[in-house]
Amino acid sequence: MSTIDIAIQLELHSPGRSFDIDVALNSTSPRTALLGPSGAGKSTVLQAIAGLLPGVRGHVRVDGSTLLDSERGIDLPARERGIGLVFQDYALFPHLDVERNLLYGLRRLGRPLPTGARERVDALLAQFGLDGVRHALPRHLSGGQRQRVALARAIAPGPRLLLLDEPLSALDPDLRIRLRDELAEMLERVRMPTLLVSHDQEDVRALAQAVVRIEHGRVVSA
Amino acid sequence: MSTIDIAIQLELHSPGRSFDIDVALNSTSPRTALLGPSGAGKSTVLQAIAGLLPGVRGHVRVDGSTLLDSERGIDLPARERGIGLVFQDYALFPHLDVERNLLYGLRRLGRPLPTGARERVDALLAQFGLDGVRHALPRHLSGGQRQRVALARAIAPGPRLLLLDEPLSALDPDLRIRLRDELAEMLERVRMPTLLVSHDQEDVRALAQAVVRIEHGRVVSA
Amino acid sequence: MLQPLLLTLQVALLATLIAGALGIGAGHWMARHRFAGQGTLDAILVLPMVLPPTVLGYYLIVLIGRNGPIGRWLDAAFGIQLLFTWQGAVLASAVVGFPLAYKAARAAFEEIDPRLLQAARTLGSSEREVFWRIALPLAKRGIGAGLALTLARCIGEFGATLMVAGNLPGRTQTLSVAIYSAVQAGDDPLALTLTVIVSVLCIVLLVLANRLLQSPRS
Amino acid sequence: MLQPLLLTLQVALLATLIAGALGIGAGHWMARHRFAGQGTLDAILVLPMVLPPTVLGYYLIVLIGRNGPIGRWLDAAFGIQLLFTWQGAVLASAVVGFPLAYKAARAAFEEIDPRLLQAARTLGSSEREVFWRIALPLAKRGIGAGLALTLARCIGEFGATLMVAGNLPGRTQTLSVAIYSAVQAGDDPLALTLTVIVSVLCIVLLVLANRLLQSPRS
Amino acid sequence: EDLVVSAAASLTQAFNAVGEAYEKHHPGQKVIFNFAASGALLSQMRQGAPVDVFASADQATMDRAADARLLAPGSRVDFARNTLVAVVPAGSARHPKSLKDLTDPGYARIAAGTPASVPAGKYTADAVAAAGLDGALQTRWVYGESVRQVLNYVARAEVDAGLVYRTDALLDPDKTRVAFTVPTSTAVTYPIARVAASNRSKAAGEFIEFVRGSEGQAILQRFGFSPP
Ligand SMILES: Nc1ncnc2c1ncn2[C@@H]1O[C@H](COP(=O)(O)OP(=O)(O)OP(=O)(O)O)[C@@H](O)[C@H]1O
Ligand SMILES: Nc1ncnc2c1ncn2[C@@H]1O[C@H](COP(=O)(O)OP(=O)(O)OP(=O)(O)O)[C@@H](O)[C@H]1O
Ligand code: MOO
Ligand SMILES: [Mg+2]
Ligand SMILES: [Mg+2]
Repeated sequence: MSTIDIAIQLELHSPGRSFDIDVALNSTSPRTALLGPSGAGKSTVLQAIAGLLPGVRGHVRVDGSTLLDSERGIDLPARERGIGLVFQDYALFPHLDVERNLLYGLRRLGRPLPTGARERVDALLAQFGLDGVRHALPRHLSGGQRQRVALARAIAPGPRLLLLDEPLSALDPDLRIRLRDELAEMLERVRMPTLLVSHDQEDVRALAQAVVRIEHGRVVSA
Repeated sequence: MSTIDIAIQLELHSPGRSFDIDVALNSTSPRTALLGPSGAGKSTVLQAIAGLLPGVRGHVRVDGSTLLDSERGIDLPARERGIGLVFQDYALFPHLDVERNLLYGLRRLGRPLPTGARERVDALLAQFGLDGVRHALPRHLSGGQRQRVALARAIAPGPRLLLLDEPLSALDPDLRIRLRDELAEMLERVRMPTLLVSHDQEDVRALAQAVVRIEHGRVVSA
Repeated sequence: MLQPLLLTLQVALLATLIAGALGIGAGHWMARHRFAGQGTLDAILVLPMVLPPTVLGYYLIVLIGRNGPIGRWLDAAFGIQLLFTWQGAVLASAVVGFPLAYKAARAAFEEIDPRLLQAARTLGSSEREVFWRIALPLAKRGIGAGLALTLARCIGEFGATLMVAGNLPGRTQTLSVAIYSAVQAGDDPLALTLTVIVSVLCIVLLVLANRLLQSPRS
Repeated sequence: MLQPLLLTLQVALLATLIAGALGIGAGHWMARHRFAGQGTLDAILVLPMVLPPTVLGYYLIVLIGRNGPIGRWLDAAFGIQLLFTWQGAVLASAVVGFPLAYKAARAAFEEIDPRLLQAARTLGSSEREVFWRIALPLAKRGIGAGLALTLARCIGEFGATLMVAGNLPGRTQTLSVAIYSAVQAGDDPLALTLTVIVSVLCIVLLVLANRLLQSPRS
Repeated sequence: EDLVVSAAASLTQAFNAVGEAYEKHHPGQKVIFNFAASGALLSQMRQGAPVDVFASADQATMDRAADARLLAPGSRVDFARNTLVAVVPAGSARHPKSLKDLTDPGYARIAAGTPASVPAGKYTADAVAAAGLDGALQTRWVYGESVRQVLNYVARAEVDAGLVYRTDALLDPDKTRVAFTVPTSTAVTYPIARVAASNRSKAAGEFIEFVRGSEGQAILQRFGFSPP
C-alpha cells in the first residue's frame, strides 16, 4: 500500500520579503490533492518534496523509504529521490525536441537506451496526443502542447512519487476530461503515488482520494 | 459602439512542420471569446492581431481604425496598435519588480510619468491582490501571482483592444470568480473591447457576449 | 610612477567606453538582423583581435597619421592630431578592444527571449525604448563580462598603442609600455614592480566594475 | 608559406582547445558557486589578459624554462622541454587566450534558467549529466562567441609566443611571429602578404566554426 | 642537429644571407636563426633556451650575458660595426648637417629608440649628451620600441627627423634620406659569442669564423655594416 508521510518547514527569502512554510501531511490514499489560494505555498511544498530547495527541515517518506530526515541528517539529492515533478511553468528543455524531452529521464549519459524505453515514450506520445509534434522544439508548441509534454516527461521514467502542479490547466475541456481520466487510470494501474495541485474541482474529484488545504504556508484542513 | 473586424491568414514554419491559419471574425459584441482545442491556433491569432507576427495577410479593424490591411499596404507596428496582450506564458520583465512591470506601458523613455499613472497602478495592484508583492521580482512570485501581474500590466495603459490568453487559468476558484467579476465590470465600465481565449465555461459566460470556435486554424462556428 | 598610472587609467577607461559603446551597438544590430554574408561580417569585426597589435598599429598610422586620409581630414577640419597624443592611444586601445565588447554583446543580446521584446512593443515601446529598457538591462551580465575583458585588454595593450601614441616620456607612456621597456632593458625589479601595480590596478577596477554591475538578478 | 600556416593552425587550434576546456571548466564552476572573494578570484583569472604578452611570456619562461620550477620538474620527470618548441607556443597562446574562454563561458552559464537544471535533476541526472546534457548545450552560443575570440587571439598572439617558443623558422615561427619579424626586418611586402593570409585564415576559421555551432535554436 | 643562432632583430636580413652562404660551404649543416630584440634573446638564454650562438646589437647586452656565465669563455668577438645616422623624410626640404641643426624649431618631433631598451637609442642619448644638446632637444623626442618603428615614423613623415643605424636607413631608401652621420663616443660594434651550454660548439665556432671571414664580411658590407 502506498503511503506518503511528509513534514516540511522552510523559509523563502528575497530582499525585503520572506515567506515561511510549515506543512505536514500524511496520507495512505494513492493520490492526494493539495489545494489552496494563489500564493499559499503549494508549488513551494512540491519543490521541497522533490529536493530542489536548500535548507528544508522535516522529513519526506514515501512507501517507507526516507528521502529526507533533517534530524537524522538524511537528505537525498533530487536525482536520487525518484520523484517526478511537473513544474507549473513546465521547464521544458528548450534545445531538445518533444521526443527527446520525454526520453531525457530514461537515458543515462554514455549508456545505451534501456530496452522498452522507446516504446514507452511512443505510447506516452500517442496517449497525450503529441504524435504530430514529436520532433518539434518546445518554442514551436502551443501552451496546451507544452503542458502535455511536461506531464509526459515527468511520468516517463516511472517515478516512485509523482508531483503534479496544475498539470491540466492549459487544456481545453474535452482534452482535459480525456486526459484526466486516462491519467487516473494509468496512475491507478501502475500504482504511482501522486500529489496533485489543482484549482479544478473535477480534476480533484477524478484524480484524488484525499484533499489537503493550505493557506499562508500552513495546513488548514486535512 | 465597439466593433472588431478581423481577417487573418498566415503560416507558421519550423523545420519539418508548418501550420496555417485562416480566420475571420467580426463582432459587434463588446467582448468575444475565442475557443478551440489545444493547438488550434488561438494564441497565434492573438499574436497576429497584436502585430507580433511577420507576413500576416488580411485586415484588423478595431472601432473603425484600420491597424492592418495587407491589400492597402497598411501594417501598423505593434507599438502603434494600442493593443494589450496577456501572453499565455506571461512574458513578465524579469528585471523589473511587479510595480515597474505595471508602470512599464505608462512610462515613456526620458519623459516624466504622466499624472495619474501611479494612482492607476496602485488601484490595479490593490484590485488584483498584488499589494504584498509590489516590490517582488517575477521569479519570486507564485504562478497565480505572475498571471495577475501579466493581466494588470496589459490593462494598465488602457489599450483600445485587449487580448487575453487564458488570463485566469492559474487562479484558485475563489480568486478566479472574484477577479472574473471585477474584470467584467471594469471592462464594461471603460468599454474596452476584448478578445478572450479561455477553456473555462464560466469565464466565457461571465466575460464574453459572443463566442467564436476555431479548430486546425479555421473558424468552425461563429 | 603616478603619471603613467593615471594615464593608463584615463586611456583604458576612455577606450573601454568607446569600444563598449560601438561594440554594444554593433552587437545589438547583428543580433537583431539576419542577412547573407553575416558570418563573414562577424569574422571581419573580430579581425582587430587577430592582427598582431604592432601590425594593427602600423595600419592605424597609415590611416590617421599626418599624411593619412583620415588624419589629414581631421587635421584640416578640426585641427585634431591623433598621432603621438594620448587621444591616439585611446583610439588604438579602442580598436584593439572592440571585438571583445562586440562579441560579448552580440551573444548576450541573442540570448534574450524575444517574447519579452514583443511584450514591450505591445506596451507601446519604440525600438529605442525596447533597447534601453529591456534588451540592455537583460544583456547586462554578458556585456559586463565583455567589458571587463575589454578593460583588461586596454590596460595591457601596448603594441598598437605604442605605435600610435609613440613613447613620449611623461606624456604618453602607459604602464604597459613602461613594463615592456623594463623587461627589454633587463630591469627585472622595475618590471616586477610595474607588473604588480598593473595587476593590482586591474583587479581593483574589475572588482569595482563587478560591484556596479551586480544586478538584482544574481 | 605553407609550413608557418600549418604550424599556426596547429598551435592556435590546440591552444584554443586547451584554453577552451579550462575556461569552460572554470566558468562553470564559478557560475555554480558563491563565496567570499569570488570577485577577486574572477579578476585574477582575467590577469593574463591585462599583462602585455611579452611580459607574460617573460614570466612564463621564468616558470617553465630549464631552470624554472615547473620546467625543471617537467624535464626531470618526463624529459619535456617547452622552450623553443611548438608545444611551448601552444602553452603561451593558451595562457593568453584563457581569460576569453573563461569569461564568456561563465556569463553563458549564469544566464541559464536554474529551473531547467533542477528539472534535469528530478529526472535522475547527476551533476555531470546536467552539465553535459543541459548546461553545456544551453550555453553553447555564448561559449562559441568566447571560443571565436580565443581562436582569433591565439592566431594573432606573438608577444608571449615569441618569448617562449622563439622565432625559429620552420619550427616555431607562427604566422604572427613571422609578421612581427618581417615588420622588424623592414620587409613590408612580406608583412603585408602574411597579414592578408592571417586575416583570410581567421575569417575562414571563424565562419566554419560558426557553421558548426549553428544550433537549431537560432 | 641544427645550429641555433639567436641574433638581434636588426641583423635579420644580413644574417639570413650569411646563413645561406654558410650552409653552402658546410653541406649537411643547417643554421636556424632566432631573431628578436637583444633583451628578449638574453632572457630566453637565461632560462635555458637551446641556443648555440648569440649575436647582440650592443655590448651591454653581451656583458649581461657574460655576467650570467652564459657565454663560452674566450669566444666573444666583435664582428661588425655600424654608424648612427640622422634620417629625414625623403621629401623633406631640410638638409640638417649636424645634431646642432636639429635644434632648429622646424624639427618639432624627432624620433629615436627608447634609450633604456633600444641600443640605437642609447647611442643617440650619449651622442646628444656629448654634444651638450639634451636640454635643447628634450621636449622633441618620440621614442620607438625598435629602430623599425623610428624609421617608419620618418618614412611616413610623421616626424621631422629620426636617428637610426645606417643599415636600417638603407632598408627604406625610397622614403627616407640619410642626412648626416652622428659621431658616437664609443664605436657601434656588434659582438658575437658561443653559448656555454651549447653541445655543438664546433659548428658554433665555425659559424662565428665564417661571419668574421672574408665572405661573411662581404655580405655584411652589402647590408651596410663595416668591418669591426
Ligand atoms: N524568494 C522568495 N522570497 C519571498 N517570498 C517568495 C519567494 N518565492 C516565492 N515567494 C512567495 O511564496 C509564496 C508561495 O509561493 P508558491 O509558488 O508556493 O505559491 P502557490 O501556492 O503555488 O501559488 P499559485 O497557486 O499562485 O501558484 C508566494 O506568496 C510567493 O510570493
Ligand atoms: N513555428 C511553428 N511552426 C509550425 N507549427 C507551429 C509553430 N509554432 C506553433 N505551431 C503550431 O501551431 C499550432 C497553433 O498554436 P497555438 O499556440 O496558436 O495554439 P493554441 O490554440 O493557442 O493552443 P493552446 O490552447 O494549447 O494554447 C500548434 O499546433 C503549434 O504546434
Ligand atoms: O601579441 Mo601583443 O604583443 O598582443 O600586444
Ligand atoms: Mg504554484
Ligand atoms: Mg495558446
